[in-house]
Formats: sequence, structure tokens, C-alpha cells
Amino acid sequence: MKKEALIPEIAVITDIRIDTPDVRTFRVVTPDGKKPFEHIPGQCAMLSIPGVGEALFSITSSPTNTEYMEFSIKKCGCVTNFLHAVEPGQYVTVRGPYGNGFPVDTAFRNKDMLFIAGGIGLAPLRSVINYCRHHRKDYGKIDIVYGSRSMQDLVDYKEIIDEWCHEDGIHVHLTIDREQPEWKGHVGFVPNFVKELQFDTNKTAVLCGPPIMIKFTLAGLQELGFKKYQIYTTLEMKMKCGIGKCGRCNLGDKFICKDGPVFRFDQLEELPDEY
Amino acid sequence: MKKIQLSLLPKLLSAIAAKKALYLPVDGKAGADYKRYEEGDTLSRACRTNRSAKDFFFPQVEDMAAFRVEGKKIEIIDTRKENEDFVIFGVRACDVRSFDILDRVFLADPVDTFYENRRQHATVVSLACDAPEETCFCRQFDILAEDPAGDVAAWIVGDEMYFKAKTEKGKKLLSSLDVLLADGDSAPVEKEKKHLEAIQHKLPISEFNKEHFKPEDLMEHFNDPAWAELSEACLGCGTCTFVCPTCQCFDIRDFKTNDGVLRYRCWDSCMYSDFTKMAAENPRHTQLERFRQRFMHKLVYYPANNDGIYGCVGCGRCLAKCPISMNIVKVVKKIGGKKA
Amino acid sequence: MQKMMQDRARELLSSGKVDRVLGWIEGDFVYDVTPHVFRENDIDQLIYHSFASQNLSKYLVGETKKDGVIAVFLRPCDSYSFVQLLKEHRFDREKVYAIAIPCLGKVDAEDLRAMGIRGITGVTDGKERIILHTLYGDVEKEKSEVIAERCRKCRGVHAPYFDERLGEELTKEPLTDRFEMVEKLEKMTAEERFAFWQDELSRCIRCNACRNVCPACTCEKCVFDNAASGIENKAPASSFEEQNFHIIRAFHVAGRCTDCGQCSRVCPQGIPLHLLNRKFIKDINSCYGEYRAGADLEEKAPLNRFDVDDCEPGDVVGKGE
Amino acid sequence: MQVNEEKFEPTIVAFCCNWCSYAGADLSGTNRLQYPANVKIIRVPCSCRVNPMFILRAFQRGADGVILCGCHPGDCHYTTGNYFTRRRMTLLFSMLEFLGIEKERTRLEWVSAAEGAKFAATMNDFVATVTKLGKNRRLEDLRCKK
Amino acid sequence: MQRIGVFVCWCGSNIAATVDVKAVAEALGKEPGVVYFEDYQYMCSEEGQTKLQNAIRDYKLTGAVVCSCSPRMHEATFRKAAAKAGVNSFMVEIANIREQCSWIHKNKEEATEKAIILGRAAIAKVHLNAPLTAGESPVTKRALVIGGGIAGIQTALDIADAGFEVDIVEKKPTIGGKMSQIDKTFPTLDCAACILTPKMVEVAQNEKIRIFSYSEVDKVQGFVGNFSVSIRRKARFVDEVKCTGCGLCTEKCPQKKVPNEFNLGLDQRRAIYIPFAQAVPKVATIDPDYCTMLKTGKCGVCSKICTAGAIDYKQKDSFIEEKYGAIVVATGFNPIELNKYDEFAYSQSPDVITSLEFERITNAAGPTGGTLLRPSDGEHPKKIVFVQCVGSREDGSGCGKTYCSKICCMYTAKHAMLTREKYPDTEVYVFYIDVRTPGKSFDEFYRRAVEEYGVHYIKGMVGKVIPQGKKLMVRASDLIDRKQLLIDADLVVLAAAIEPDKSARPLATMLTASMDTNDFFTEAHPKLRPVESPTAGIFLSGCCQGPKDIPETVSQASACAAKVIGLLCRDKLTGNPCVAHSDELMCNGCSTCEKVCPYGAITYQDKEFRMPDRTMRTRRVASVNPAVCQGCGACTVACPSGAMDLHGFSNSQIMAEVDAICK
Repeated sequence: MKKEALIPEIAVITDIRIDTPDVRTFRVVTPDGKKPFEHIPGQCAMLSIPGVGEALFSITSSPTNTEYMEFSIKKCGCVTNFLHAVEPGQYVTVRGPYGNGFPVDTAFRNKDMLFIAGGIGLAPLRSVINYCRHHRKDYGKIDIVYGSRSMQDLVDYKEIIDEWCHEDGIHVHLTIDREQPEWKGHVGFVPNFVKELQFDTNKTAVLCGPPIMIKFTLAGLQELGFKKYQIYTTLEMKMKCGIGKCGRCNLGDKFICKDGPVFRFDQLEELPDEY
Repeated sequence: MKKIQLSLLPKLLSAIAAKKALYLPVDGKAGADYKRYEEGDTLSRACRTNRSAKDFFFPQVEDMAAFRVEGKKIEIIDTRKENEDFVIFGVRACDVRSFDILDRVFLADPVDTFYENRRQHATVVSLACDAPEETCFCRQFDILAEDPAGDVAAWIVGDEMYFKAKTEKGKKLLSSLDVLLADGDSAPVEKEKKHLEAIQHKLPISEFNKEHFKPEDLMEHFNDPAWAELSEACLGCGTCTFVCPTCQCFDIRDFKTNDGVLRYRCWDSCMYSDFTKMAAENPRHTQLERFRQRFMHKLVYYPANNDGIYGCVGCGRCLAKCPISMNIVKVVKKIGGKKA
Repeated sequence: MQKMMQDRARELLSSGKVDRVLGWIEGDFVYDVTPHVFRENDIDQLIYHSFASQNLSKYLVGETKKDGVIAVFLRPCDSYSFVQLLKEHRFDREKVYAIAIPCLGKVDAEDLRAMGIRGITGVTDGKERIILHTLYGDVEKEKSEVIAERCRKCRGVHAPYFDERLGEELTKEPLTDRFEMVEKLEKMTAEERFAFWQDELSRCIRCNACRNVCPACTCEKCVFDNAASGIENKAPASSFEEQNFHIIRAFHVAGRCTDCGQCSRVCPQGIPLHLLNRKFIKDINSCYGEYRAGADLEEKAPLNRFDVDDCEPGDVVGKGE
Repeated sequence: MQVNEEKFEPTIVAFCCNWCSYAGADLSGTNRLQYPANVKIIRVPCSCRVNPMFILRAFQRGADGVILCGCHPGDCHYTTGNYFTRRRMTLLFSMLEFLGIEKERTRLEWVSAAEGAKFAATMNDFVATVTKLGKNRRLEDLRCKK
Repeated sequence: MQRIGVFVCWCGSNIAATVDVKAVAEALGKEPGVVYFEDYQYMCSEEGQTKLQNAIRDYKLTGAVVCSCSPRMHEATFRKAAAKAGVNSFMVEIANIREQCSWIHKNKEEATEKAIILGRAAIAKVHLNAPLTAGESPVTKRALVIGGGIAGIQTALDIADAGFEVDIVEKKPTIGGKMSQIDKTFPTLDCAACILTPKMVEVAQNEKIRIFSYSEVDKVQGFVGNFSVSIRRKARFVDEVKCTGCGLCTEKCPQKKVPNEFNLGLDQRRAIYIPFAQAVPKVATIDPDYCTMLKTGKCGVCSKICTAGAIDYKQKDSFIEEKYGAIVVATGFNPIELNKYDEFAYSQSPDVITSLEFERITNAAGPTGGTLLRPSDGEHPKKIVFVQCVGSREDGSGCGKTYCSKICCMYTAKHAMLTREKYPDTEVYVFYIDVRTPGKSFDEFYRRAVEEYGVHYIKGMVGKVIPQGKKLMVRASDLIDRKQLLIDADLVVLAAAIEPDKSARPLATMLTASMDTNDFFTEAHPKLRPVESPTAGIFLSGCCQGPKDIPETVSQASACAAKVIGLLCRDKLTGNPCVAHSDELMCNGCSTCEKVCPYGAITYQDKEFRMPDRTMRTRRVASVNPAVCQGCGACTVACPSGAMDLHGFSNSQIMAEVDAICK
């Protein structure tokens, strides 16, 4: 019988990195040690633990990584709680990739990129940022604005400091919500920080973070002169199938799992705001 | 065109059942419902079964896979089996159309193999409606109850039943029953069709403004203030979605058996409060939004994605079954009516 | 009656005594009745006749969360649900103006269809007789022939605690003994009973209509929707799940069920769910003394009290055969 | 529990209240009073802790009989718990019987901490009764069967 | 995911002889989450406990399952050991493979299999266990005693002697209770006043004790260790501090016709009065129902003659708010009303009296100065009939009680004996159903009445008493001689049943303490905790719990005091953490749980909640006071929404055990 999209494959968690008190990054490979499948930045996969549940996560690793797949996961529900309690060697099931992904080879090509993330919102962006880094010549300048509640809540802090910050043409702007003694950088909320940074408007912006941050950052960017068609985001919603059949993740006539999760704000404007 | 004396219908049914699994609507305690044919069962003449015929291809509960869990290890067991060949006999035009609507979801890439498997093994024998209920309105969706689609279409004219194969599968079925069937003239059927069509025109639910539901008016309909009033009395049960032949939302769940995990899918309803509920957020947190979703899906979203075909077949089940008598007709009249 | 109700509602609305009125509105067909919250502009559309079947009391749980006072019409059976909800603090009494109205028994379109009465376009109610206007002419029937099962046991008496009464109280003798069917089942053998219930419950599609319409089922979150409860379940995935849902649901409303019969009315599969509730009512009455949920605000429910010399399960179970 | 074709071995779940019946069960052990190994005891603080859900769950998962033991009426450690239990179980068992489930599969017994012998005798009797009835088929969940 | 260690105990050969402990350990080692397993000869030994502790440290265990003897034996042992090694005690579960497995099964294979299943169930439970910490609450080191009879007095004295403050609330103007009305006590026949009044004085003089006489408990809030009580001090119109108790006012008051309740209305007192000479506090009280000044504003005699200036006609009820750690109920008893016993002509003839009235008549301080005289004409009665079990041991259909009042047999014997001793020419008949004399020297006492004093004990019931002239014709049956009797008595004394004081029922409601159908307070356990109410912090002293004689009352009072002292000695109360808790988001506020809670541990409050649609809503939700909840779980089943659950025995834990067993 032919392959059924809803029946997953087996995979193994080989490494667990503790990013923040409530975010861990899981490295996942097939039992024979290969990357489960190919994907494009911004796409998602369904992870499940039989008996616990199945949930959709964005793939955090870049497609340029050929050995494994990574997922940065924040503890918030049933499946994530379980994942946060497991140890390396734990089997999971995986299926995907799902969604449209970022237009890295079309709309983003040769553009100056501005990535803005808040908290766990960096997870889906990390894939595209690293993709851009690995295909550096295909993209213009890269600015990354990333903020979180505190220094401890910055996901991938080590990679950001050790790698991203040292690369040419990449500017990383970090911020945290409240003063901390050991923090020397900027303090303040992401939307305000974006306005302060006064980016020029010839960039393509990608936003990801909590709804409230998205709302104000979008307004901020528009104030700076950005047009809605220049701004992308990626959405999250409850999903069961991932292939546009189970009927719950639609925004109007668009399914987030199939037609999204990446949308431009001018597209979203024409859809009901049920997200 | 083939025909058979109605008195010989039991013979025909047994002949079909001898070769393939046969399902047909049978009158029961509380109305008609499909059941697997057993000797002695008679075809119900009711124009509507309680449950729709979607169950044949998209059953309420369906096992998808099993898992064996031992320590940290997981093993997947593909429990799928090739479906048996079966015939559904006496499907009304509205339900036949619903198969088409479901096909566009489940057979779209990536194909749902569970659905496809059943669909491939089924032969649908449809039956023209001779006594529609006053709650029927399939004609409003351009469905011809007097000339239903399907692999074989059937008509009851007087004391004879006529059959016409409409697909290869249908031809095969009819030819396998050749011994019992006589050749029939199409004239009585054509006459009957005219008669049946005339009945259709007398049905009370007309003046339907479905053409006002254009995909380009999506936001306008979405923001219609009338949704609040329409959804006010909605109990949030799943009756309308479960009796609906085109509702296809499902949930995937795990059941812990004594030695592993069974993953199954079951019908879900967009009317349920936890349908879109996530750990922290719920994008449709009131019944208004859930109610709106159901009707917007049938009248706007589905057509937008499927060449303008509406996700309703006018079978009238929701009219008959809703505990508070709120239904798509009231919605269409209220929301679509404003544009007229 | 309908006219009286409209007039009174209009009066209450215009006097500012209430802000909204909860009643029934008609759709395309006379039996196509929906509960509706009326305001002054649409109060003319309020209807009341043999097809106004829904129990309105449960809507108060949601309606009293809004601002303002809502008037509600309570038929005798609804009035018990009303009191039971009040007893369980499920709505704010201050925000409700309860009007007791008489009821001559309701008629279900599905029942009529089964009797061969189709194409109904209108109804004329009488005390003893009912005239149904249909596409195929008028049909006149004795009320006792056509009224719904849930109405046959009615005595027409309201529970107290309403604010005013419209019309007179129409007390009547019940047409049937409500425990007749329960007793009939009790007299069967276990095998027969099992077969009966298998046949009924296997039709269940778990649409939750029975639960969602039930005035006793007003949980913030039902155990069957709550993953943490351990018995969460969305579909009758096995015969056990069919039984489990209905047993637990009946148990949860035991001693709280007012026998309004809405569960059986709304079941799209025609399952006589009220028999489960009535079995509990019958057992409660015979073991712990007559008790009517919703008749009294203070009286402790049978499962919340006890007697030191209560009967043992063995004294009750097995009596039927 | 392995199901033997020749001899049917029922699975029995016994809910025992911590203060009387569980102690009674302990006493029957201390006195070396035998009862079949089919009986597995679950300790609950009071018989009134036993939710009808638990009993149905046991049947779903493959129990053939469920017995609930508590302090004698009037002796409840929590003074009134077993009175509530008695009412609840009377109604529940009656309902199960109403649905055609064999009434012998459910039982409520009062066993005090001193009644080790009664505990053993009750269990012997219950196991024998359920064995005679055979496998629970009316309240089973086939998905749970191997 | 838990990291669980499994420890299988051999218990010497107790377990190992019938259960293959190695096989059990290995089988359980394969269960999910089990990272360590071992078997050992005696897990409860020092060595065994060390093994558990080492494994916890070495394998970073988060939970443990010990397959051993009954948890009733060593659950505490292993939990303590685990806690010492840093794992919360409630993460340890016991699989009882001795009492409930090895000791009852002979077949090793069968027993081993069962042991594995029991182990699995325990593991399944541990997976869902959560560390529990017992809540702590402070203890107010003061006790309240409600009722100032001998029970209350004794309890108060004992508590005060241990160094704690005690307040006594007495609704009458003086403490002393029923014992102060009694003449002699059985079986020793010593004078009640002689032994009681020193105790009353002791109470008055004890610095730790405050007496709120003529006062009632008005409101009770809080829970064990932390009650706050409002006490109503009824206006007595006399300043307690200024009054010297000289008694002059009680002699000069012109209103003389007030029935004297201390003498049960057998004589009269003034409107301002001191109940009896040894009253404590010895302070006068004005009876507002009779005082002319208070009723008409014209009189004021007492005020004029009071040199201390203690009279205050304007006094009003006042309230005292006080905090207590424990509350003792000592509300006592009363004889039942006999108005309905027309067959005994109680209401018809003044010469049909109750036993308590008889006490007053024979008491030297009573209305007759201690001489036995008939109330009607003041003559010496020559023939007295005592009727026992009046209103006791009835079938429940009449106006009497179903229980035995316990003390009547003895005091009737006492009355009969004393009468015969003082007035040997008096004929005394006692009608009885049974004579019950279980008690030290009781039967001897009764036999003396019959044998030495010649009291006529007749088994049988009196059918009717008919007043006829100066005589009372007593018609009765003699069950032993099988004949009807007709006695022309001069005095009939009815041994009326005793019942709890009427104030007990409303008090029980305030205290959320449970009562039986007779309005006696119920004990936390009828055998093992007889002086405590099921409601924590409420203690029972004396007849409020059931009929008792004086020695029994006093011993219970002291026992009760011991329990109170035990409570007050503690600085903090550590609760049982296995208590109920409600998930407020799911709670319907329906009050069902509250109705089945035997401890009154559940209250309701209106709380603001943020709803999913981001609006705020006020909802009525249940909250459990963990200091009061005892963890029975009745509420968890009563709750239809499943909002109420029990720590340590949660729905999911029990269901996990069920699943594991039925696998």
C-alpha cells in the first residue's frame, strides 16, 4: 500500500540542548542516523510521542544542515512537557515537511533582510537566518533584532554571540525587557527597539514572536515607512493533520498548514484575523 | 437502461450481496439508516437516512496505525488493510454529490489513502427522489434529485426499477447482474424525471441567495453583524456536523491499549470549543466564531478553493436534526439576503 | 397566550424593568423554532405554540453573564430546571425576571413525520385537540395522540420561585406513568436488556446534543472534554465508550435531572436517553423517598445526604428480574 | 493475567478503604487465609473516594469483576464516607444492571479491620461467582484486548 | 519522566518463599521509567533503608517503589528514609506483596505474577505522583470551653493547669450546671455541692481561666488552631466588676413572684437574683422579663440600696471577639419535657414530679429545706412510686427517645434508698423495664436498695397515673407476677429521659461539627477518638456526646483536656498533605462538594478570572482549607466536573493503578 501522509516515521532524539529555563533544542535523526527529510526554511514537522500526542513544530535547523534536524521547543502543553522530560535516546515519530516556508530562493533573493524575533519566536527564524548565512552571497545585509524577557530567556544565545555576531554583513541587535546586572546590552521591548534602530525601508522584514509583539512591531515598521508587502511573518495554530484536511487551521480560505505558515502582511490583511 | 420488477428486487439485492458487501438504507426504530444487507432486509423508501452516506468513506472512527512502546523505543505498525469491494445501494442525489465534495479534500495531494482505499472499492448505486421532505433543498445547489449521479443511477417507476450505468464501474456491476435484469426503455424514466422535477419545484425552500456568497466578498460576510444573532442560541453540539454529508473535519487521537498505543482519527466538529484550542490560545474562543466558521467554510471558503462548488448539498439533515433549529437555510437567508 | 406574552414582554421592555427577553422565534417552518433573545424591535416575532419545544432555562447561565436583566418564559418543566440551576448557583437570580407560562404539551415534528403527517405549515392549538395545517390539507388530532413522550407525564405544575405568572396554571393528570418503560425493561432478562441497549446505544454518534442541551450539564468543562480527567473521549470508538459516556452522564445528573426530556428530544439518532435518567429517578424515589430535582431550593439532593439505615446495593440490584 | 483456554481466570479489582478493609485484607494475610490471586487490591483513603469512573475503567481495561470494600456503616474513619458510597454504588450498580450488565460483576461489601476471615471469604466467593459468569463481554473495550 | 527505583524485599522467607523476588525485580526493571532495581532480604532494616537512600543518590531517582509488607507497616519508614536522601516522601509507594500476596498464595508462579502486577500498579502510580508538602498553620494557645457544668469545669481546670488560657462560656448567670442542682451522688452518696463548689471556686480563682457567664457563642469562624469566636455577653444589668455579691438587692427587690428556675419552678425568687449561694461568679442578675424598672421604668429599688453602685439598667448586650486554638463543647443535657406524658398526669398533678425536681425537694438548699414534702400540700408522702425509662428506650414513634438515658437506674436507686433511709415509714415502689447497673460499685448499690432498704422493685411499666383526691392512683403491671397493680401513691417521680441541650444544634451548625439524629455530637471515631469531633479542633466533653454519669463525664472531660493540651502544645500544625483541592478553572461553584464534606473544609468564594476571550469574569469557586480537610475524597466523586481532586490519591493515579492491574 502506498505511503500514507498521516502515518509518521520513527526518529530518535540524539541530543538535547537546554537553551533557557523553558526552551530546549532537540536534535532528531532517523534510527539509522540520517536526517529524516529535506525541507525549506520556515517549514514545520509533526512530532509525536504515541500516547502523549502529536504537535507541529517549526524546524529550527537550516536545510543546509545535512546531518540532522533540530527543533527548539518551549514547554507549554502536553507534548512539550513530555519532551522536556525525556533524555537522549528517546524515540519519537516525525512527519513532514509541512507548509510553504519562506521564499528564500525567490522574494528574499538579493534583498537586505531584517529579522525581528521575540522569545521563542526565534525558532522558526533561526532556520532562515542560518540558510542566509550559508548562502551569504545571495542576500544583502542582514539585521537581526532579537529580544526576550531576560538574558536567560534568549534562545540560541551561544550561537548568536559566538557565530552570528562575528560575521560580516550581519548585525545583531539584542535586547531584554528588564534591567539585569550582568547585562550590558540594550534594555527595552522589541517594538520600541526596532523604532529606535531606524532601519531604512529597502529591507524585507520577517517578524516572529508573541502576538502582542507582532502587533506593535508591525505598527512600528509601518511608522518607519515599511509597506505591508515587505513584511513577512509565520503563524501558529492548532493542527492535527498538517495537510489541509482536518479543517481547523484555516484563516478564511487559506490553511496555515498548507498555504502558510508564512504570510506577508498584505495577504493577512485580506484574511479574517482569527489567529 | 436496465430494469427489474420491484417484486424481484430482493433477488437482485441477494445477488449483489453474494458477490460484494452490500449496504442499503433500511427503516429502523428511529428512521432509516444504512446497514449491511442481510437476507430479508428491504430497501427503505425514505428520502433521507439519519446518518449520511459519508460514513462509507470517512467513518466516524478509523484506526490509523498502532505503536508499540518499550522503554525509549517506539515501533510503528501499519494496520491498514485493503478494503473489501462493496456496493452502496439507494444513495440519494445529495449524498452522491457529497462524495464529490469529500473527494476534493481527501483525494487532493497528498492523497488520504484510507479514504482513497474505500472509494476505490465502492460502487455507488444512486436512487432518484420521489418523495422529498419539505426540508430538502438540494436543487438550490444545482443537484438534480430526479437524475442522481453515481456509478449506477436508479429510478422507481410504478412497480419497476430502472437502472442506468453512468461509469465503467457501474457498467460492470450491471453486467454482473445481467441474468436478473431486463432491458428497459428510457421513455418511462424520462417521464418520471419530469414528474419528479415538478415535485422539486414545489418544495418550500427556494429563494435561496447562495449566489451572493462570492469568494471576493469573504471579508464582508465574515464581518456581518448578523452572525452574533444567528449563533446566539447555538448549543455548540456537533449534531449538524456529524449528520452533515460534507463535514469532514477530523481529530487524530491516541488511545493507550493494554500493550501499546492505537492512533485513530475520529470526526471532530468545528462547533466544539476545543476544536482550535491550543495550550495558551484559542483563535476561535466564542461560539460566534465557531458557528461562523462552519457556515463560512461551506459557503465561501470551500467554493473559493474548489471552483465555486459549495460545501452544502441541501440534504436538509441539519434542518431536521438541530436541537434548536438553527441551520444553513436561516444563515443563507440572513447573511446572503442583505445583498439582494 | 402568544399575544399575552408579547404584550407583557413589550411592557417589561418599555418600562425598563428588563433589558432583554428570552423566548422562541419561528423559522421557515412552523416547527422550525429557535430560542431567541428579543429586544423591543423584534418582540413581535415572539411565538408560543406546540412546537416551542426548547427548554430556555439553560441559556440563563450565559445570559446572566451579560449586563442587564433578562426576562425568561418558563413552562412547567423548565421551571424545575430553572430552580435546579439556581440551587447550584449557575446563574445570577438578580438578573433574571422569570415568567411562568402554562403549557399544553409539545409536539415534535419528527414524531409527526413518523405518523405520516408531513409538509406542516401551521398549527392551531386547542386544549384537547390540535389542528396541523399541512401542504396536503389540515389534520386534526387528539392532543393525547400526538404530544411528545416527555410531555405525557406532565402535571402542569410550576416549581415556585418565578416572579410572575401569565395565564392560569393548567394542572392536569399525566397521560402515562413515566416509569412504565423503565419497569418494562427491568422485567426483561439481563440478556434482553443488554440487547435493547446495545441496539440503542450503538447508534450514538456522540454529537453531544444530549449533553449540551441538558440543563443539568452546565459544567465549565465536561469531563469528557477534559484530557486531564482520564476519560476524555470524542467519539464512540468502541461499544464501551458508547456505554461509558451515557452511564457517567446519567450518573452525573442523578438527583439533579428534572426529567425535562430534552435529551431524547434532541438525539438525532432517536435514542431514548431519558430512560437512563428515569431509571435513576425511579431508584432514588423508591430507595430514598420521593425527590424531585428543582422543586425546592433548600432540600439536599439524594446523593448529598444519607440515612444510616439506607438500603444496600444488594437490596436494590437484581430486583427487576 | 494469562487467559487460559481450559480454565478461565477472571481479573478482579478490589478497592479497599485504607482504614478498615485494607487492614482487613492485611489481617487475612497475617492469618494466612487464602483467596485467589486473581484479586488485586487498590488502596483508597475511603470507599467514598471511589468514583464510578474507576469502576467502569476497570471493566474497560479488562476486569471481569469489581468489588468495593469499606468500613461498616457507622464505622467510617471519616464518619460519613461509606454512607455516601452506599448510595452512589446502589444507584450505579442498579444502572449497570439496567443496561444488562450482569449484576454479579459488581459488589459492595463492608469489611472491618478485624474481619480478615470475612475478607478472604468474600473474595473467595466473589472470584467463584465471577468465574462462573465467565469473561466480561458486555462492558469490555475490544481495543484493550491483546 | 520519573526516574524510579524498585526495591523488592524478601522479608526473610516471608515473601521470598512464595514470591520469586529476583523475577519480580527484573520484570519491574523493564517498566518505563524504572532506572534501578534490586532485591534485598530486609528492606526495612537499617541496611535496607541505606540501600534505598544510596540508590536515590547514585541513580538520581525521583521516585521509588518498595515491594514489601503492607504500607500500614512500613510506608512511613521508607518515606522517611527517602526524604532523608532528598526525595519527597510522597514519591514513595509500597506494593503490598506480603500480606496481600505471599502470605495468601501458595503457588509460587501465581504469587510471583501477582507481585509483578502489584509492583506495576505502584510504578504506574509513582509516575503520576507529585511531591507533596504538608501545609503549616500556627496555633492560638487558648481554648474555649462552651458550657460551665462539671464537664466544662473539669476540662477548663485541666487545660489551665497545663498552663494554657481558657475561657468558659456559660449561658446561665452561674457555672455549675446540673451537678449544682443535685443533692447526693451515687453510689457513694456524697454531697454534690460539697465536691462541686470547691471546683467552681478553683475555676474562679484560676488566673488562666476567664468565665463569661450569662453569655453565648454568637459566631465561629476559622479552623483548627485558628478559630475566631464572637461571644455575646447578655445584659445582666449589673456591673460584674462592681457587684460584691452581698445579696442585699435579692432580698429587697419588690418583685417576688418569679418562678425560681434553679429549683425548677418549685418556689419563687425575686426579679434580681443570685441563683444559689455558691454561685460563681457571685454576681446578681436582673431578670428583664420580670423587673418592674426595666418593664415600666418605675421602681429602681435595687439601684438605691446597692452600695457598690453596680446596678445599670441601661446595660446592653456586648460582644467579645477572641481567638482560640481549640473549642470544647460541653453543652450538657436536660431532662426532656414531660408535658406530653398525660398518662403519668405530669401536667395534671403537682405531685407527679421529675427526678430532678425530686433532687431539689430533698436538697437542704431546696424549696423545702431538704424535707421531703409534697409540692401540692406540703405533707410527707407515705407512698412513693418511681417510674423509670420515662421517654427513654422508646420505639421511636412517640415523643420519647430511642436510646437509654443511662443514669436513671442509678439515681432512682439513690432516691429510693435515701427516702427509705430518712423516712423508713415511706413505702417506695420502683417500676422498671430493666435495671442497668454496669459501673464500679453500681450493682452493689442497687442491691442494697432492694435488700437492705426494702425498696419494692417491680418489673413492669406504669400504664396510667390518675389523680384522685389527694392520692395518685398508679395503675401498673407486674411482669414477673403477671398481675395488674393499683397503687394509691402520694408522690410519683418520673425518671425522665435526658436529651442534649437545645442550644447544641445551632452551635453544631456554627462549628460545622456533626450531630446524630438525637442531636448528640458525633465523635471522630466512636471507639478510638471518642472525645474529638470529626471537625478538627472541636472537642467533646460530657453529655453533649451522649448520656453519662458524673465520674464518666469527669473522665471524659479530662481526656478531652488532654487532647486539647496536646493540640495547644504545638507551635504549628502540620496538615496531612493528601487533601482535596479544587481546580478553580473547572469549578462550577455548584456547592455539591460542600454538602458532602464531613469537616466543613470547603467554602465558596467569588473570584475574578481572566477568560479565554480576555475578559474578566467573577466566578463562584470552591476552595478547600487544607488544615481542615482530612482527605476522605467524598467531594471528589460528588463533583461532576472533576474539578475536585485528591492529592496522593488523584483520579489519574487511581486510574493508572486500575490500568496496570487489568493489563
